[in-house]
Amino acid sequence: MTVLFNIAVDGLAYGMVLFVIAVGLSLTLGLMRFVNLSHCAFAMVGGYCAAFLVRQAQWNFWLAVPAAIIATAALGAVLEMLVLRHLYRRKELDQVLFTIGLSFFLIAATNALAGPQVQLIPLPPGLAGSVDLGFRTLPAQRLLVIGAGLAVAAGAAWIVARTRFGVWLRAAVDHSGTASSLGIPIRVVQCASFAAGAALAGFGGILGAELMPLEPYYALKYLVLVLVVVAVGGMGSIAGSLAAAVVLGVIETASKYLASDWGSLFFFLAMAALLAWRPDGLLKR
Amino acid sequence: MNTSTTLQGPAKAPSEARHAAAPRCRPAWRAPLVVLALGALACALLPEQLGLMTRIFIAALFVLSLDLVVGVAGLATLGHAAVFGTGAYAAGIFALKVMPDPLAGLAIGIGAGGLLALASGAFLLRYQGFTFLMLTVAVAQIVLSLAQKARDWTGGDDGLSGFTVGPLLGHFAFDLEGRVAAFYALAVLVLMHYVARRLVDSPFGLAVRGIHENRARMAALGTPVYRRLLAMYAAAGAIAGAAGALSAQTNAIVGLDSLSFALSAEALVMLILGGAGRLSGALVGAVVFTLLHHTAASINPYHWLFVVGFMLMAVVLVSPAKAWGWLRRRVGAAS
Amino acid sequence: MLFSRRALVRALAASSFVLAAAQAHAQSVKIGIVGPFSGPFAHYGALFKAAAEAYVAGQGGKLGGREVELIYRDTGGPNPAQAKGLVQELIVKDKVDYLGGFVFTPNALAVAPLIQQSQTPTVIFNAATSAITEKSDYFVRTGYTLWQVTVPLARWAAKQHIARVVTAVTDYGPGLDAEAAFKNEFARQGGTVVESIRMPIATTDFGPFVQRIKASGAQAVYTFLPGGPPNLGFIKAYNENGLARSGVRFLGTAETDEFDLQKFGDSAVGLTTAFHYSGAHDSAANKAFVAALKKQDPGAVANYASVGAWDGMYVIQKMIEATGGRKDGPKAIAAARALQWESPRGPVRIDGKTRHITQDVYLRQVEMVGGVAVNKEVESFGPQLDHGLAQ
Amino acid sequence: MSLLLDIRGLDKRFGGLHVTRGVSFQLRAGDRLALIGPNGAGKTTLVNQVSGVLRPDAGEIRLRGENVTRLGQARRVRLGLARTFQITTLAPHLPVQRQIEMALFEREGLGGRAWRSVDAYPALNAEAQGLLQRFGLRAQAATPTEDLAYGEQRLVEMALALALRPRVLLLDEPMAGVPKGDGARLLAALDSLPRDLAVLIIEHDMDLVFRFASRIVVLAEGAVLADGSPDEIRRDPKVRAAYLGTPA
Repeated sequence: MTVLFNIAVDGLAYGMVLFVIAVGLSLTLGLMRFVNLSHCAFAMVGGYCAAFLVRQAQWNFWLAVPAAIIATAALGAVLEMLVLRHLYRRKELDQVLFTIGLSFFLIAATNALAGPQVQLIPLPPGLAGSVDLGFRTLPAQRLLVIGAGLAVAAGAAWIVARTRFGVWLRAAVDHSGTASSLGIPIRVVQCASFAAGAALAGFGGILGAELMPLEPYYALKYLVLVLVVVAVGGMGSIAGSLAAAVVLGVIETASKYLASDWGSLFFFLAMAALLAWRPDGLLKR
Repeated sequence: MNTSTTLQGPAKAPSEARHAAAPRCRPAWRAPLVVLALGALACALLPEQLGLMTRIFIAALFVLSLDLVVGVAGLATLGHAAVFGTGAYAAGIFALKVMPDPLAGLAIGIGAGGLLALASGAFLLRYQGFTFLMLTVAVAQIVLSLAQKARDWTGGDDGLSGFTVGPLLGHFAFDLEGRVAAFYALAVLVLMHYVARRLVDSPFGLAVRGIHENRARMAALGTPVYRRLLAMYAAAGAIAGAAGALSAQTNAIVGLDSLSFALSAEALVMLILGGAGRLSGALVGAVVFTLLHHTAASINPYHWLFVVGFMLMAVVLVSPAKAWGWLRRRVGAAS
Repeated sequence: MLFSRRALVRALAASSFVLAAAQAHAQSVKIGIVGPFSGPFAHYGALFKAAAEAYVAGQGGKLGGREVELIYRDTGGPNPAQAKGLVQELIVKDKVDYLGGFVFTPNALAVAPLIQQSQTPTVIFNAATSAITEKSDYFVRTGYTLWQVTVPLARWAAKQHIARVVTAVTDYGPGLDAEAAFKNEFARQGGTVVESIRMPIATTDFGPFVQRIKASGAQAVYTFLPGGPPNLGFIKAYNENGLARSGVRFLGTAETDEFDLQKFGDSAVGLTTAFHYSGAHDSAANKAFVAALKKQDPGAVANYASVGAWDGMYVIQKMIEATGGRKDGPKAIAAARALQWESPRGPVRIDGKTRHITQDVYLRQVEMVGGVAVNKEVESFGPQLDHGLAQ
Repeated sequence: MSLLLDIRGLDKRFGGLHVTRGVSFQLRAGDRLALIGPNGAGKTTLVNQVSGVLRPDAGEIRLRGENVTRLGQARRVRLGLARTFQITTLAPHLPVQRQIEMALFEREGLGGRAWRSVDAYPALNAEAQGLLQRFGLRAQAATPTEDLAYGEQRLVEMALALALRPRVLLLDEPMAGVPKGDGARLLAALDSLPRDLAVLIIEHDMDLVFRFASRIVVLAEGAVLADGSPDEIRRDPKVRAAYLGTPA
């Protein structure tokens, strides 16, 4: 019986990490129709900033994380203004080529600056230990990830659905021409939403650093994993990404418990089945 | 049809109308012959780089097959390594367990690539766009997991090696310098380029291009859209299988990297670099990217990613057409 | 006068200079170092480079009295086709005399036919699958094999009255080698392996596997993981889930390698491993090696990869001396077969028959010495040949 | 004249919206049937069901005696049904002549031929050029379709339909958005359609309808309001109320 509990707990924790990293890409891909394959590179930048602040600059963890997120958002905004805005109307394949080039560039830069070693983000005492759940222990950091993941999901959904910025964003994506004619500041919306996507990626990189250690090649190593969650969840659908991340997380964890010598075969079989069943997204008819 | 009145357009002299240019396909053997000439010239000029030349010819053949799927049929895929690797493993296992003859191995590779493309395409082609793209990734990863699991057939992580490839046509043994390997790869590339050119210029190729540009229109003309796409996907799979077989035979080893996501992504990057849809763009992209990667890596093995990353971004921002134009103006102005 | 006399003189001078340089150039020995210098395994390449250049600098810039030219080629990762292409170019175009490096088995296997045909002695700094040296007479190995370090560990575990062990290895070539070596020897010593867990190579969340280890009721876990992220992830999960407290001892080989060791902090204290090299090995040769490496590249770490390269350069030096700097593969290999010397890791010799390095293997436990974690060598199992080949 | 198209009780809903309500009518060789009705009456949806783009929820479509309700577009085209689209649906980058040849290859069942070049079928090449000549587009044979004027693109739509040598032709607002200049050639094309061809045309231009059509079906809210000769329709009070807006 405890195996089922274990699968559920570990699966949920792993799924939340996948969600936190993937939701930013789901927004840029779905709501902005921009194929940003350098999304994981922004997650890496966020993670590296936090690691640098906490370790070298001796900042407090709870201070360093927001600072790192803002730094990543700033990098996202700058790149968006300088280069990326010329790509919105370009063909999807051109966006793929450019963002893969950008990922290569950021990998090389990180490798040159911080060297090839793995960067660890030392956790504050509160998070470093494990919490006893009765039948087993779970690292405290995982609980933070689950909590943060749910908060991000609720926050992002609320912003997109309820706030004026959300309305502007959805309008700008559907038809930027009409949106600008209604006085919606298109450029501001596009830049802000890309920066938000980068910020979410950075936040995911920091929270996920426990499971996905930060090293220069991070940007391409977990790209497939993130794309899978976004595709199964349905582009632009936050709830979809959450559901997909948890389902895939549980399946991957179950295969670890029950049939680990089959590698990630079951993960991709499940992905193919889910995508074939609901091509537009898990929660869309 | 009993009416033959010609609907005269606005005041056009009849003779001029008759001579207006009709679209004509260039002869299918022309481009492959150019490739043969350039390839042979390159091998002659760089006798010490034949290993690199072979890798370029194989990469070009693989990107050519990808162009049939992405450029001609309009199906963006990130899982084309599946058919390349399957062709490579089939040829390798065939050489190990059955017969070392290269041409037989090549045929096995072509068959394996084509069959896998047919089987996976039957499932994949029910979907379109981003869903299709991600499903191709899933198929490639599933094939990779199976190859890793079937350790006693594929050698798993250590790779499939220990098979020897017999002399080509009975008496051209594969030598150290790689001369036979280079010309063998070039010959297969030229042959497959000719086949691909014929495919694209045929009524079937025209129908697939039509589907790429407008599925609704082709359906309205009665084209069996699904069947045409599947046939092109299988043909591309066969050509990719040939490239895989060449890689297995010229390297005498097949690694799991031949099924990896990185290989599919790199091939797509080469294709977009060279320009999709013209077949020649695929070859140019493969040559340019491989040379760029090779020279950058040999100059600075650690940070060559800077150069490649920067180049990819530059190519998208300043499209090659504009770049050539700017270059020509500069050269024009100077001379 | 077509040429002014001054131009003629200048041309003659220039051409003679070029000739001289070519001449000197011709005598220098070319050594190709093939390995991952970019991508996820770039740290191996960086260590090879630092150790090789530190060794040459230590010899005053010359090996066997000859100028040395090191040519680096990046394979990025396990990529046999690219490795073969690069080595073919090194042999045919760059005309290298010796080759070194190799982290991944498929890359080494890919170049075996090339070095056999061109009689180019190739020193394997790190790739750890036993069968490699059988593939060509020109392979010499200065790294290690998993059988070599695992068999003595299994014997030691049995002697510690550990009866039930679970193995948890990453599901790829070397991992399966390690699992087979441990199961084979531990069974021979009367112990039982209760479960053999295989962890997919792409695993990032090791929590489930540690739960399975805990549930297996074993007294110890024998594990093998590639360096970098997987290594870190497993040991972190091992600590976070309190396996040490619940009496499951940790048995490993390269997992507490110096490259990752400092990242574990004090949670690594007490981890038991069996390996052929420790940064804290107490010998003059090791101190000289660590100092030379630090001088060459402060970022470099003295670990099994860098010591493999350092000793590899020693073997190449001896081969150059034996052949007077001329390219003579068979003679160089014959010389290499007879080598015996005091390496930074301890006394070693090249096994005449298998061209594999026979070396002492030590039992080590992680201790904090002056705030820095080290692998303290507790016991030596004496010289071990490659038990893998003995199978 | 033989019955070519027989539609009985066609019904279609999009969620709650009932877009086709029990539509029935027949089409015989030589008929010139105009399908008129206000915007949103379900005209295009009806044509999409007849041509196989959409599948009706109920009812039957018989084409030359065969029940094609469940069959795909390919089978219907082979039975002699062809259509044009309200919104121009062409392959933008292909030269115009290639566009026509695609239809000819499909008609002759050569769509699967993968070896001989498209230029190696002289009969079909010539037929394509003849068709272009007939529509005054011979000079643009090598021009990519997207570079043609809008009116000329509408001509290509019609040429494509005729290239299939259909027995039943569905024209979905062929004149929509066509400037006067190009209109002449379209009208000439309509007049020169083969006598025995059964034509259904969706059109808003009443002058054209009453000049061209031998019969008119009026559609309102998805149902057939009236079906008769142009004169009967002009005098029909129901049509006047629902469509022409003048009280009965």
